[in-house]
Amino acid sequence: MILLQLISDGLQLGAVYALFSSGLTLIWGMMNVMNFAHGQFVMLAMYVAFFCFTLLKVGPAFFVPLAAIGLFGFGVVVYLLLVRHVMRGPMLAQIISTFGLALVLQYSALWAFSANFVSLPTTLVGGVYDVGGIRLSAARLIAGATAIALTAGMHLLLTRTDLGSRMLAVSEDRVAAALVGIRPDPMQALAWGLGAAATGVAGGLIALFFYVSPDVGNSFTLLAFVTVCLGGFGSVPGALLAGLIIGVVESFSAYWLGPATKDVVVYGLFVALLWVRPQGMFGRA
Amino acid sequence: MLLEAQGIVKAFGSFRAVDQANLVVAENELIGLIGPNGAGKSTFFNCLAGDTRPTSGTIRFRGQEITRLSPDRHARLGLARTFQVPIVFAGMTVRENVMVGALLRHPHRRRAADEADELLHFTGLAERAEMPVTALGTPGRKRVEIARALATEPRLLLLDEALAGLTSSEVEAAIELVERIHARGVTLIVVEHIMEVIHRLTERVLVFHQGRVIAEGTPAEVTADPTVIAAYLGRRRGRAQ
Amino acid sequence: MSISRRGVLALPALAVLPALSEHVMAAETVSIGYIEALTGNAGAAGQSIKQGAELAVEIINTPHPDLAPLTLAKNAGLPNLGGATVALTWADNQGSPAVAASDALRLITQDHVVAMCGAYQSSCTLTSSAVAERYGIPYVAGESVAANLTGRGYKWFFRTTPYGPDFARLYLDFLADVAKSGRATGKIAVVHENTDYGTSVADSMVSTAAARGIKIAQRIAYNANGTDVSPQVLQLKEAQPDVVIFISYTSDSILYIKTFHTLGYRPPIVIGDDSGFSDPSFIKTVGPIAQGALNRSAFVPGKPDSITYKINALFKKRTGRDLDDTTARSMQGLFVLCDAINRAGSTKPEAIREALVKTDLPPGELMIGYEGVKFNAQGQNILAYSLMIQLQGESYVPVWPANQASAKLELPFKGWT
Amino acid sequence: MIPLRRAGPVAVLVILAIAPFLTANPFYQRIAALVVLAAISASAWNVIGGYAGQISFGHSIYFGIGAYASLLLFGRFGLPPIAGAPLGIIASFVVSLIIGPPTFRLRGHYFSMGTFAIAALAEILIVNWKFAGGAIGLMGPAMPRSLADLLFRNSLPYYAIFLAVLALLLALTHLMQRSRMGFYLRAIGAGERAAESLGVPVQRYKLYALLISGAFTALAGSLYAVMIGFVDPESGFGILISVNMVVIAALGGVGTLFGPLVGAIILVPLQETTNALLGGSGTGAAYVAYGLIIMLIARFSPGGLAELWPLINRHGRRRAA
Repeated sequence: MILLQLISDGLQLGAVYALFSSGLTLIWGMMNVMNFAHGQFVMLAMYVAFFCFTLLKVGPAFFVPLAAIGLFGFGVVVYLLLVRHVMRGPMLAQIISTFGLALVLQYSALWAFSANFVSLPTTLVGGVYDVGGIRLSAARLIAGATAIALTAGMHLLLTRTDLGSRMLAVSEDRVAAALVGIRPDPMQALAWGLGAAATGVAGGLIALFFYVSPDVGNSFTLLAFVTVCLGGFGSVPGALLAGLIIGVVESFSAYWLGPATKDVVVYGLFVALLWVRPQGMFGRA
Repeated sequence: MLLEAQGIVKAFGSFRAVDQANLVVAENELIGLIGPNGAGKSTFFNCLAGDTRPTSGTIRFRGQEITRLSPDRHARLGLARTFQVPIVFAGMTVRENVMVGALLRHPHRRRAADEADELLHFTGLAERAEMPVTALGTPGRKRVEIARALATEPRLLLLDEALAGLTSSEVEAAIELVERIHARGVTLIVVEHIMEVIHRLTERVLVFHQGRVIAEGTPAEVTADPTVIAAYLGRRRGRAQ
Repeated sequence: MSISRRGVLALPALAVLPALSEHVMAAETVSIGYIEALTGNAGAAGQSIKQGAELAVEIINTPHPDLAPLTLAKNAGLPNLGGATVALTWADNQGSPAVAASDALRLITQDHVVAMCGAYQSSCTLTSSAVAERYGIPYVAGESVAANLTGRGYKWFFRTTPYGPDFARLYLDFLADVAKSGRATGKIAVVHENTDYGTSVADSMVSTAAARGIKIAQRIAYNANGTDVSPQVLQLKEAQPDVVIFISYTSDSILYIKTFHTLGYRPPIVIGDDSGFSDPSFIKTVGPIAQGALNRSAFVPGKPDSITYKINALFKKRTGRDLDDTTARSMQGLFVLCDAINRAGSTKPEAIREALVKTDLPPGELMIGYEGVKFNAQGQNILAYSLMIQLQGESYVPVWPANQASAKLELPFKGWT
Repeated sequence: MIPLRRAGPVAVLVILAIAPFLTANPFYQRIAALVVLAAISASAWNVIGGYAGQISFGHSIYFGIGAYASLLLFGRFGLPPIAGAPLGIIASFVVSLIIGPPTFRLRGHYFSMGTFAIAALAEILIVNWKFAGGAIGLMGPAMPRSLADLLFRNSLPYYAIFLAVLALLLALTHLMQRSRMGFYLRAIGAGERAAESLGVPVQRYKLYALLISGAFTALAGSLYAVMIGFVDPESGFGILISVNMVVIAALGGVGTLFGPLVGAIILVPLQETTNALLGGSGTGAAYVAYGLIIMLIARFSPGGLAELWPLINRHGRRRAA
């Protein structure tokens, strides 16, 4: 029984990681930009959800799409004003510019929203189901289902559509793509927008069961980086699987070895996997 | 014999990119490797350079087994290479790029710089020695790679499509350069697409198809070989020329 | 008794750093430095402390005869210094011990503060008080509870708040009393975050219990600010302890309660060690599903005509929420320091230190439920004390000990309905 | 005769040597000491991260080892904290030999993430290692027992010590930059495969770079512990320690001799000033200002500030030639 509950908790948590990481996969994997501000993007989306609920009294059906649209616009703006200019520089320029962006976003949020923790009422979505003794939270189930849908959607977009292949072409080789008539800038702006929109969906859903505060992103960010890396940069299904694995591993190791050492197992596993497969589970060699 | 490769197999899963390829190279030869894209010639080439370890087979260089040695050991033994897509050291000048090669035999900076200058002169880059290497176009970068490789003082130089993507006047200059390298006493193996180049440069050609060496001989012999024409030249001529 | 020498400070050797000023100094001002965690993980608590301290300064600087017995409330300013007013200079420790040390140095040498308060995280208090010690500036810690702060042999360091062993005694006394009513309390689980705060309080808990022959049945350490606490809750659910004591910051406290709710688990007795459970955000976010949670507090608003009630009302007017324990303890620290400065009649650090050593405040002059303030040789307040409060409805009410209780203890933990 | 191209760096060093003595203000003096300390660790990082192009996010492991070595020797054996510096350096060698070979197989972001994960593991181990103070951390001497404790009210002695270490490190880096090793590291950073093909024993040179880089980072950690007198897992092994080194080096200009120093001269006073001016308001404005400035620098000068300073940049180039 405990075993099933642990697996179910782990999978639910893993789905949240996958959800959290989905936008990062797109941006990091496709454009080779390490977005240190990813957690802050999620935080913004969570505040969008919170304020939509408290000010406009609307539910997730409204605020999740709104967060996605809002973040899409924000992602495009960030690309045009910042990322476009640093992408051509060395990898380090991307790191420090997005690190700077992360600080600006997090502490602007602190200034605007104060350091207080807020949260949506636990009753907003569904509550808790008891399935044969296994407790499932409706909010987390929705988050998990969305993570899978989002992953599938992004994967299809990238592999089955013309737009996706154009985006991939630009990510492989800007110059070559330009030669065959694909303008790289709009494609990359779009990739940033879509990555940020996925982040918006994630933030809106995570807000259903997690507290919201200016530094909430930091709790997830490091694990999101590990998730994306473990899955293999640019592999959307890889990130989903990696997220689920990390969730279950955390759940089990926290239960048996103690919560303080669960990260040892996760990071240890990650290092071991890199040792065996230096390009991640699904990464291109 | 300078180089002997016997029964080279490189398999990725069940796919055999190179299947039982053999090659014997004598001192001072100039050998061509040709074949359609994906024929396995690049993989074979990488096996010779130590970049890829063959699944089975042995490679001997100057009598020493080098099959599993790392690329830098290859260089030290006198086996140098260039890359299909040039990899130059961004952030360095042209001269510094060549010095990296020269430092292998001349650990002192000043000596290495002199060696580099000699090779820059030889490859016609002398005037651009102080330029950042990234300011050079593809032909220039290919020359930097050749100069760099020569700076390691190789007995055998492997050129991977050193002429691809050049205009016809650039090709002319490049062929002339390869001939001068050969005249210095360096043995060469070149991977090339352009038959004209192979005809003019090489004495002996190996033709790859689907991982196997399907023909070997002088350029005239192989281009007359019906299997080669069927597998490669017919198709290619129709399209590319 | 020249207090501010800010005017002569402008030594613009590195012109990038202009002189720093938060307050324009009046003729007679006593400048006190306050280092807090204004940003970072503990930012919410630090901000609340800042609001509380500013209220305390207002109470000191302007006449508040209605708060009469409280030290320094009645008159404007510090009477023994001719009515000089108190001004606070704030510094943000950013949650970093190195930054806290820089802050202390800056407050002492740039802002010429005569004494200091701070600094929330014990690690920050440790490094900033070391700087104060070297410069000979009195330092009053009103809220940091790690055991290693006192006992360093410092001359200039004083701590008004109760610390680890005090809390451990409180919980064990309380549980022993509850046990008399027939409720099982023998199986105690301690769940703590694994940085200095959680570890040191949990260590005190284990050793104090051991001294009484009680063995802590389960001790679970976890990483603060985690993403998920379900495994810990499942461990508890399996072990079925009689009592669960949480030593947790806000974010994790919120997650624990949410996870109790999700997993449908109600431990019979839930005690939160202040901190996270006392954060106003805690009640706001999970109050409705944390009914019956116990907490420790040294501050209770009490009856409408009491000092504490009035202070709480003033605080609520400023901030829109009730005064929490951490903020109140910090305010009390500031009151004790100002009282010492007043008794010293001087802003000379040595005089303030001597006055602090001689501090002996009765409970009536405090704004908090200590049995008084009196420092031992290590600078620890030996009369510090707390009581048990319980979340009933939308606020905590005192429930133990009986003579201070305003509501009846409700057990077991109800959580949600 | 001093050639013109040497005048710039010489002037920088002269100014650095006398700068803090021009002010009697202890806070400015402390900032000056912190600048040099940050310059040491960023310059040390620069050897592997800048020259060899291996963007490590795990250097906090070395910093922490140095800091813990110092305070452990004090805490357990009562030795002056500075006595831990050699121990920290030896331990850094051991760590480099253990983590170097496996992580060097990783390329690009994978290397960054791999080193980060190892440092995260180290932090967790320290948190759970009671002997080393666990989560509570370790304290230095509360009061100086002798001069050897290097416990000063004034920051100038620290400044002098730090500057000597920095000068040593920069001199070594300068020598390295002119030698075969410097060429090889830059070649590795620019194109590992090509470097290998030219006979560069890539793994071995990366390891050399890591040994030097780790040792000086550990030394920086020891010096930090001596000055601050306290270390806990977060302030020794925390991810931010690594990030700070990377940001300072990148902002000044990686792979240049003086880049990290320039970065430290700009960034550390910036951090301290923004916190001093804006931190007290508690609104986070300090971080917003700090974040905006580093964002703008990255936006308008992606190669770091050193590229805006042709004197230094040209110096670096010519030197290498």
